[in-house]
Parts: sequence; structure tokens; C-alpha cells
Amino acid sequence: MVNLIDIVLMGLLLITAFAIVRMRDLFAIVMLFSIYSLASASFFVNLDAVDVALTEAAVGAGISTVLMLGTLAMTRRHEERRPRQPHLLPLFIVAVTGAVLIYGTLDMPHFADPAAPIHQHVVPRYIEQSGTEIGIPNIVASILASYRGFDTLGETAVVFTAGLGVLTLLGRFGRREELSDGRSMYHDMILRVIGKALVPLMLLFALYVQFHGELGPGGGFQAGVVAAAAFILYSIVFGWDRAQKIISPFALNIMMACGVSLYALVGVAGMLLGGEFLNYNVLGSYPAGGQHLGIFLVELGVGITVAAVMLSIYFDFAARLAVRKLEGE
Amino acid sequence: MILVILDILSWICLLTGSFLGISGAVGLFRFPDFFTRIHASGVTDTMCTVLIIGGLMLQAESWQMVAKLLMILLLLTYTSPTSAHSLAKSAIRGGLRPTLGSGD
Amino acid sequence: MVLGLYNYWIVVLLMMTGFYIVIAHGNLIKKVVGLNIFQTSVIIMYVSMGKVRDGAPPILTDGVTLYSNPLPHVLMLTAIVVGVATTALALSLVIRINEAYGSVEEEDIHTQEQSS
Amino acid sequence: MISANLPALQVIIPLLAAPLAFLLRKPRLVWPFALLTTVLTLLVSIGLLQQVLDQGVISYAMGGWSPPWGIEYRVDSANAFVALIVSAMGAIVMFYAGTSIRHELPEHKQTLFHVAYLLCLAGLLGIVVTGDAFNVFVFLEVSSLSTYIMVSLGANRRALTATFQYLIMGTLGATFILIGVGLMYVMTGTLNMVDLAQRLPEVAETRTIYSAFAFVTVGVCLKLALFPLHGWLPNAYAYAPSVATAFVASTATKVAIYVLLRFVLTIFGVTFSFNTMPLGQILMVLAILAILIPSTVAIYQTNIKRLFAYSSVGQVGYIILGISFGTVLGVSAGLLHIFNHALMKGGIFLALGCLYYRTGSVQLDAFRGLGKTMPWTMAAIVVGGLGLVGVPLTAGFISKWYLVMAALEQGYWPLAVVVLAGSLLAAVYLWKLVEMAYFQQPDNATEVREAPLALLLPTWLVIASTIYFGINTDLTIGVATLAAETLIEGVR
Repeated sequence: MVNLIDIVLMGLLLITAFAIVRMRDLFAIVMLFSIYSLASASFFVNLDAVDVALTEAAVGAGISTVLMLGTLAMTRRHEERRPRQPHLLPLFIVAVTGAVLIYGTLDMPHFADPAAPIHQHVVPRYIEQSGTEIGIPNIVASILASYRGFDTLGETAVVFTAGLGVLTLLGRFGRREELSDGRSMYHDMILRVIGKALVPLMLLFALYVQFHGELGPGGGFQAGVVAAAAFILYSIVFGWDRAQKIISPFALNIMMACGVSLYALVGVAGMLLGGEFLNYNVLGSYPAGGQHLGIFLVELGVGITVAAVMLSIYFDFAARLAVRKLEGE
Repeated sequence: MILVILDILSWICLLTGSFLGISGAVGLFRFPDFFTRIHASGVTDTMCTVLIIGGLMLQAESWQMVAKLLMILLLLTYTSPTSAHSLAKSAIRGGLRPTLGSGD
Repeated sequence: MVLGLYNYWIVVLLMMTGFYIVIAHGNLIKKVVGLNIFQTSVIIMYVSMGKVRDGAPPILTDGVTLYSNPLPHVLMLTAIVVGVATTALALSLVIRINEAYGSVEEEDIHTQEQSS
Repeated sequence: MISANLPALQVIIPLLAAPLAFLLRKPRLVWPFALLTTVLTLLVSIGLLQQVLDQGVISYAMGGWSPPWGIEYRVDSANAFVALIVSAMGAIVMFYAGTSIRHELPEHKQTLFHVAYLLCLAGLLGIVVTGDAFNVFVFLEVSSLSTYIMVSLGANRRALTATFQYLIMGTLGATFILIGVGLMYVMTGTLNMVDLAQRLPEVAETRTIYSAFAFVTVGVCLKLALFPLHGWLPNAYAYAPSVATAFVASTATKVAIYVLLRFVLTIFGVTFSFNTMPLGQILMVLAILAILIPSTVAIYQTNIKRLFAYSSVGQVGYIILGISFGTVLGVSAGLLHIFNHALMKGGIFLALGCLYYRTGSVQLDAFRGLGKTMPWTMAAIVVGGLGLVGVPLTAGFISKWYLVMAALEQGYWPLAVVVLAGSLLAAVYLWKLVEMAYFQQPDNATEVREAPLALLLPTWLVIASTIYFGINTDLTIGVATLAAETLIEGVR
């Protein structure tokens, strides 16, 4: 049964990917990409990767799609040009790369084989010990925030960098007061009512994902993205000038930086208390307690940064759109 | 006994739901203009989700699961018509007019 | 062998589709979409590696002993986030390029750069 | 306590300083803060190198989780050496950035630039000191994304397209590395470099590992701009702000080369890379092409930053040529050239920044009569250029000398001819500048003065050090040889 679902989902992924190659309408391409992302998220659930599925659905099908649509609104919708004749060189490169990869898979352990080396080395400790060493049920969260916590710090830094980059390129600086968002759907009563009902629910869900991440799927990233999505929805329905009154760009900047700093400072605290960087054992009176506190704090840091950066990126895009509209008139 | 009945009921729901889903998809392709198309998909989709989630509820192992499914259902009954509505609205605003009359 | 590996082969096909879009298409937005597909497919590859037959999702539950491998999941959470960061940056570059050149087609931009 | 935590501090200081600098907001506060950070980072890396030379390899378990379960920071003489290069250039260029950035960027973007710079520094150092294959990918992305930001701040609109191209190529490269690491992981079950090196030989004769090797190598070669994959580099260097060019040119490709060395020599092992796989031959052919073709292209450039960017692609060729021998002498020649080229190219791009500061142009025309109007700047370019040519008494001579020795040791005497030909090509493009600067009269219409001391000082500090390391070679050759031995012996 699971195999059947696998095959259907993979078929869907293939069809979507090929359709994207053939399509010329950028709007359709973006929507297909969103479908691709959602289908792969379903596929991840089938492969037992619930955390990855949640993130992919929120990030790929959610935020990425919104950003791509925003870009389309500011550029043009159609891919105009036919690709230059038959693409022999790219096709050749792709064929060679694909062939090398297929060749590489030939000696790989078979799919879902429990005896594969990947399941025999390193991982058994996470599965067997994390319950006592860390004391939280979600193994993914244990590895993410503690065993490989430094990767996650790097990743939070990547998110911060992205926020910084979009701020640099599209900058909200300057005359934002006089801008208002003519595109807001404030005058649509149905949207307004539904939006008002949904936004608090989404925020509640974000908090649930944030703080329930130790017990079930979830954690800082997913929560941050969901929280950002709630504000983005608010901003789409009520206009981003209103949204910015609730949470100003200045506050977002501070949150962006504070989240990463919080993460790094938790690490430094471990260092000051005599452990290694990011060693949470020393934070509490007993190791598992320290781990608990440490993971709680770093996940919070991740959540704050991700939410702030995603929202900030969206505001940058929206402000740019408004500037263009103003200049167009 | 009761389990078998539940199972049969749930499968009826699931199959009807799936049929509606497919018919919505067919409508999306075959109907003449934008508005009838979103009508086809919007209307059938709502019923389709109700039936499928209902069918899944009958299969659920715990009350917790039923509660979660109920929340998903609520969310979808909120969002699905709203998105169909705003699609239609922005189509109108974008200058698209429904084809009236017999269509030929 | 076919049964054991077909999963990976389809993933390779997906990856190469994304890769092809990136290097063969001239539209910058489409390139970004292609890049995303490429990265998402790599994520599928990793996650497929972590699957264990009859395994449970890696959340400790009483009475369950066989879990799928959580490590690829952790790595791919990182990769997804890195992917969206890159996408955001790439899209804002596209917006700026469109403002500067009035086009998002590689060929148009190239002609303008040659003539200036 | 500080000395025990040096490996972590090496990366944490700039990484934590970046968001804090962002909070400071005002450029006049941010720059001193960033400068202080880079100086501290430099001190840490000096301490780290000292510690490695005294005590041998340092292993630092992040989070207290012993490897291979946690992420390990593993510092040996090779990466301590590269970390020193990166943080030294980081500090000097940051000093220079204060004046240059204030001139080149509007006020609200200055802070953003400095923050991106710190993130880039943290990312590069993170790649260098880590002992975990996946961690390399994460910090590669930190450094790449921040580099894109810096490059995109260039004044010309072509900076945007250059950045986009860089972003696409860079992301493809990183994804290739990710695929390669994944294939290695699936066969061994580990991500720790030492652990990988120990477990790979068992499965080395599998098609999966061959394929993993191909993907990692191609991915890293994209990042280090090896000849046919260098397409992103010239424009990115040419249109970035002066500071960004100087910093990126002297560090980013060098770190990528280090990653290549680390993967090829330590993880896969010399025997596998050079005997089982034909890496030596492939790299040698590409390196020869890289020395000859981009150097020739450089001659025809009129944008001088672009000229030196092509020259960078050529110089990467020398480094790769040294590595392609797979011997201690060859690799140490490569490492030596990493160090020397970082100084020479950094110095030249800093000097070009001085020129841009005064004239607002880096076209060939701007060099007219520059020998008279900006004697110090021009002299810096000439001395740096002589290093690229490989004239005795400059650092460039030492590394080329070692390179030729390594080639002769293998009996590849025609390679000596290639190196010589590369030097001749470098002499030609340098002559173009010299002729313009010293044998042409300056335009009287524009009054050009020498660049301010705040710019000249760091420029000359770098340039003078190329001469110093060309004369006093004990330190560099000693450390480079030690590092090459460490890399080649690996962990077995």
C-alpha cells in the first residue's frame, strides 16, 4: 500500500517537473512548483520524515511560492523567448551528470534496507540514547538542537544572511511613510472576516508547533515560518501598511538579530560555565535538565529569527511593489 | 459487527469523495470558461473534502485523531470557498467576464 | 536490483530535470524555479536514504523499536532552510535586474550589456 | 578557558558579532566594532596556529558530544594555516573598508555591508576549521550568501547580473557537494571527516564512492573557479565594491581550494584520489589550460579589475597544478601559492580600490600618467604585479620556484615551460599598465591626488609583506610543508 502511494506521488512529481520544463507561462510554472513542493512534502510523510514534510510544506509550498508570485507581480508574467534551438550542450551535461549519478546508485544499499550502513553506524546512539541523554521524544529535535546544534546555528545564520541580503537589495529604507498599499483587499468583506478568524488560529498553531516540537514534529523553523505566514496573510488582506503598524520593520530588524544572538549566546553560556560551546549539560543542575533548557532557548532563537526574517523579506517585496506602483502613476 | 459497518460506511464516504474530486477535476478541464471552471472545482471540492475527511474519521483509532481531522475539516471549509471567491473576484477585477447564454 | 533502486532512479530523473531547467533556460525566474526543483529533489534523495522498511517516524514511542533514520531528516531540514534563503536572495536580485534592464531574459540582458 | 575554546571562538566571534553589529545600526559605530572583531579573530587564529605547532592536532567537540556523534572542530597545521591567511586578510581589508566603503556606498548600506562582511568571514573560517563534512556545506552557504550580498552592492548595474550568475553557479556547486556528501554518507553512515577517512577504504571500490568523488570534486571546482568552470568569477570580481573584491579574491577561492585538498587528500586519501581515480591527470590538464587561456584573455581586458580577475583564474591554475602532483612538495607549493597569491592579489585589488577612490574608474584610461599622480598606488600595483609574474625577491617567485621543483621531481619538465609561459603572459598584461602609467601624460583636465593614508597604509602593509615573504621564507615554507605533510598523511 505504502509502495503504491510512493509510486503515485513519484509519478505526480515527475509529471509536474516535466510540465515545468515545457510550460512558458511563468504564473503556471510557479503554481506547478508549489504543487511539486506539496507533493514532495506528502512523499516525505510516507518516508517517515514528518519534520521535513512540515518544513517543506511551509517553506516550499508556502513562503517560496509567495515570494515567486511577488516577483512575478513586479516583472512580467510570460516567459517570452523560445529557448535557443535544441539545447545540445546543456542536454549533454545533464545526461552525463545523470549517468554518473545512476552509475553511483548501482552499488548503493537498496531502498529501505534496514541493514544499510547508514542505519548501523552513528545513528543507533541517537535512537537508543537520546531518550536518556536529552530526555525529549522527538529524536529529530534532539539531533537538530543538541547533537548537531552547531549546524543549526549555521543555518540560522544563513537565514539571517538572507534577511540581510533582501534588505540590502530591496531595502525598506526611505520614504515608506507616504506609501500605502493600493492592492490591499481590505474592501472585500468575505476576505476580511475569514482573515480575522484565521490569523489568530495560525498564530496559535505556530506557538503549538514551536513548543510542541520536542514531543512531536515541529520546532523553531516550522513555527517561525507559520507565524510569518499568519502575518503575511494579515498583510495581504488588510494591506501591509496596517501590518507594519502591528510589527514595524524596525522591530523586525531587532528580532532578526536577537534570535541569532540568543542562539549563539546560549552556546557561549555553555562555554562560560565550563563546558564546550553549545554544551547544554552545564546549563542546568543535572544534564537532562540543562539539555531541556538549552534546546528550549535555541529553538526559541531559531523561531524568532525565522519568523522575523521571513516577514521582513515579505515586507521588502511588498514595499518594492508599492514603490513601483507609485512611480507608475 | 459494528466495526464492519463503520468500515463499509467509511469506504462509501471515501469513494464518493474521490469520485467528486475527480469530477471536479474533469469539470476544471471541460467547462467553457473561467467561472464555470472554478465553480466546478470549488463546489465539488468542498463536498469532496467533507466526505473524505468524514470517511477518515470513521477509520480513526482515537478521539484525538478525530478531533484533529475535525479541525482540518473546519479549516478547509473556511479556506476553500474563500479562495474560490477571491479567485473569481480578482478575475472580474482583471476584466474577465463570464460567458452567458448557451455558450455557442 | 530494479525493485531495490527504482526509487533513487526516479529521484535522479527529477534532479536532472531541475538541473536542466537551470542551465538550459534563459528566463531568470524559471532558473530560480529550476534551482528549487533541483534542491528539493536532492532532499528527496537524502530522505529516501533514511527510510527503513516498517520503521516508524523517529519520535520515541513506547513499544516501538524500529525507527527510520533521523539523521538525514535533520540534515535536510537545514538544506530546506538554506534553499529558501537562496531563493529569496535570487528573487530579489531578479527584481533588481528587471528594474535595471527592463527584462528578465538572459538574452536581452546580454545584448544590453554588449551594447553598453 | 580561552585557550581551550580557541577553535570555537575562531568562528563564534565573527558569527556573534554580525547580528550585534546589525543592532548597532550607525555605520560610524559599526565599523570600529567590526574592526575590533576582525582583529580579535586574527589574534585567535594566531593563537590557534601557535597551539597546533606546539601540541599537534586539536580536536574540539561542539556541544560536548564526542565525534562522530556531534560536530567536531579539528584543527591541524593545514587548516590553522589557511585560517590565519583568511583572518589576516579579513582584518587588514576591514581596516581599509572604513574609508573605502564610506566613499563607495550610501550611508544606510554601509552597515549592511559590514555585517555581510563579518558573516562571510565567519562562514569562511567555519569551513576551514570544521571536521564535519556536512558542516562544510552549511558554512559554505553562510559565506556564499554573504558574498553575494557584498558583490551585489557594486555601483554598476552589471554587478546585479554578475551576482545572479555567481549565485546560480555557486548554488549548483554547493548542491553538487551536497550530493557527493550524501553518497559518501549512505555508504559509511558517518559525516565526520576522520571517521569517513577510516571507513571509506572498506567501501572505496564501489561505484557509489566513485560517483561521490566525482560530485564533490566538480562541486568544489565550481566554487574555486577552476578553468572551464570559472564563468562566474570575472564579472563578480570586476563589478563588486573594491573592498569586496579584495576580500573575496584573497580568501574565498583559497578556502575552496582548501576544501578540495581536505576532501581529496584527507577524506578520500591520496591513493584513492590519484591512483584509483585519475584526479592527478585531469587536474593537471585543466591547470595547464587555466594557466594559459585566462592569462591570455586577461591581456585583452580594458577593465583592470576584470583583467586581474582573469589573472586570478590563471593563478588558481598554478595552485591546482601543484596539487595535481599529489606529492608533499607539490601540495606544499600549492599551499605556498595560496598564501602568496592571497597577499599579492589582495594587495593589487586594494590598490585598485585606491584608484577607484580618486578617479571613480578602473578602466585602462584611468591609468594614464598614474605613475606621476598616484605614485604610491601605482607602485603597489607594480610590485604586486611583479609578484604575479614571479620576479625574484617577491613571494610569487618562491611559490613558482617550488612548483617547478615539484614538477621536476616528477620528471615533468615541460610543465616548467608552461609555468614560464604563464609568467610571460602575466608580464605582458602588467606591461600594459606600466606603459599607460609611466609613459603617458596624465589628462590635465582632472586633478588626481594620491589616495588617503587610511587606504594606502593597509595596501602597502599587504604589498610589503609579499616582499617580506619573498625574502624571508622560513615561516611560510616551514608551515606549508608541515601542512602538506599533515594533509597527505591524512589520519591513517
